[in-house]
Amino acid sequence: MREEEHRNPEQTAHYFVSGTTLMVRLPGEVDEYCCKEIRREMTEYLHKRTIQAIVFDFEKTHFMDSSGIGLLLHFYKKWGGQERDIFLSGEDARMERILRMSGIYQIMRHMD
Amino acid sequence: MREEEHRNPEQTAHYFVSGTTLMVRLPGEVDEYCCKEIRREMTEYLHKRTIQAIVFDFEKTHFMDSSGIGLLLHFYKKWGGQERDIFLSGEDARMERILRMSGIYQIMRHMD
Amino acid sequence: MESITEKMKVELESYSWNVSFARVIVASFLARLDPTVEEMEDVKTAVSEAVTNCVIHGYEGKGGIIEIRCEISGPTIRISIHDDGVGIADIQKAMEPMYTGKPEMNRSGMGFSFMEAFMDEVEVLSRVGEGTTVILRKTIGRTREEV
Amino acid sequence: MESITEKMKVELESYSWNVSFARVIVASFLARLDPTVEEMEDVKTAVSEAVTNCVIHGYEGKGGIIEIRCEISGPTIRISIHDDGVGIADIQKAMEPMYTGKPEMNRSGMGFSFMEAFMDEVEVLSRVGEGTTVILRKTIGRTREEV
Ligand SMILES: Nc1ncnc2c1ncn2[C@@H]1O[C@H](COP(=O)(O)OP(=O)(O)O)[C@@H](O)[C@H]1O
Ligand SMILES: Nc1ncnc2c1ncn2[C@@H]1O[C@H](COP(=O)(O)OP(=O)(O)O)[C@@H](O)[C@H]1O
Repeated sequence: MREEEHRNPEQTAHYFVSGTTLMVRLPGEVDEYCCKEIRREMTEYLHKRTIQAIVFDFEKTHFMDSSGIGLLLHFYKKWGGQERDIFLSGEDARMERILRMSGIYQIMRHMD
Repeated sequence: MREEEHRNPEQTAHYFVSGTTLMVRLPGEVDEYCCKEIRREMTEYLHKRTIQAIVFDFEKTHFMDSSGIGLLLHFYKKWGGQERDIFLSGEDARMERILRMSGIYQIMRHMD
Repeated sequence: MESITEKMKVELESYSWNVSFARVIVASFLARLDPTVEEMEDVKTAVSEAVTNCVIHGYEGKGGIIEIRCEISGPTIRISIHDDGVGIADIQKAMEPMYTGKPEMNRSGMGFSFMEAFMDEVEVLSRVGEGTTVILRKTIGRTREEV
Repeated sequence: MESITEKMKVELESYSWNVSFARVIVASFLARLDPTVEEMEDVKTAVSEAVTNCVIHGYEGKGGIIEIRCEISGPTIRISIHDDGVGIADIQKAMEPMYTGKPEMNRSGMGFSFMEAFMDEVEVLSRVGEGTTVILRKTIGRTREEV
């Protein structure tokens, strides 16, 4: 079965570019299945546009497993640094706990 | 496992007595599991109180299988007749279709 | 059109509170065909009937394992629901509207009628003393194209 | 207190879109223990980790069957998640935080750490070439009594 056929609103990300900032509104449930897709889509944006900052927005996210951590680390390693910033926003208590456990706040800042 | 332990708000009925009318607000999902319980609870009400009319209220009900039809028929046969009326209220389109298919409207009336 | 097949199998204990669990599982598997709300409810109702029958008639409330297999091929879901219970002596009679072998259990005798009303196809295989398998089929998206 | 045991088993195909399906099934089975939202999320996260590992590492994206068994005894759920995939040569190393055998797949190496953080017990049985079984246990209602 082609993966596209399963695209589920709970597992689809949304992208907003404003100036040189890419905001990624993560889906309700972040797991390996949708991370693969988001990785692909984000890479496309980063190639096509001049982006200086990425904001991962957790407003809609109520579930995330370690695949989501893998996603964040991927862009931190492949794209971050050299005056490029990655921010996190909209985390609920559960997401905060998961991000803290994973040490993500040591490399990315929460943005209000 | 004792059945009480599984009591689920989606499968619990609520009862209101007003004068000689017993209103049974059926749960979100009506199936054999909760019908057994409702049969027991209703029988208790009908023994303890002087009831002349029963209203089955489907306001909260979005699922019902043929066990629900069995429940209605049970009270029609065991209790109905002799100046005792059974009414239906609050059915959505799905419930109406199921009740119509089962011939229930030939023996019980919808009440606004 | 490429032919798509996906399947899953679940084994549940024969308790009446597992019927709602069975509905959730099948509905959640079916979701990948993007059914309408009505198609979803149709399938849930049919599954509810067949699984309840395993509990009440197949195992007569005594416990046992109910096996549910689902297979999606293209736009069609095939669901088989099996018990190793008492079986059915006369399948044709059992499938008659209003017939019930357990009137004392307040059964309406409409289980098979509901399955037939809500699914495209209902097939029953059974042997007395060995158990029963009900096979349900429904093609999703038909109402949208044909009506 | 009477000892209560209930169980179920499900077999899924090794696709990454079945991971969310596995979460729904286990969550819906666990609901009968009336867990808090947090306990529910903990179990869903651990199941997600273990099932994803079967897809990515066990079967390496190649397909196969993942078997999930759940058993509730009293207030405790035991979930075993099994694949017949490649197996793990060094379980101790695999369970180290940040270790991943597939860095090229953007894995964080935190799957087992998440399972251990969110469940009371995590047990791993594996043999190279034969497959892997992860057994997760959690007692529900503890936080309410002990904290
Ligand atoms: N799984 C089963 N095992 C044994 N008998 C069954 C099974 N399913 C159905 N039957 C028989 O078929 C009859 C009709 O079934 P159905 O139409 O669902 O009505 P009901 O469940 O209300 O009796 C049942 O009463 C029973 O005698
Ligand atoms: N079911 C499995 N089959 C084979 N290897 C596995 C399995 N589960 C885990 N592993 C091995 O253990 C390693 C660590 O797993 P984990 O902590 O979940 O991190 P990650 O999945 O991010 O790599 C994996 O990278 C893999 O090498």
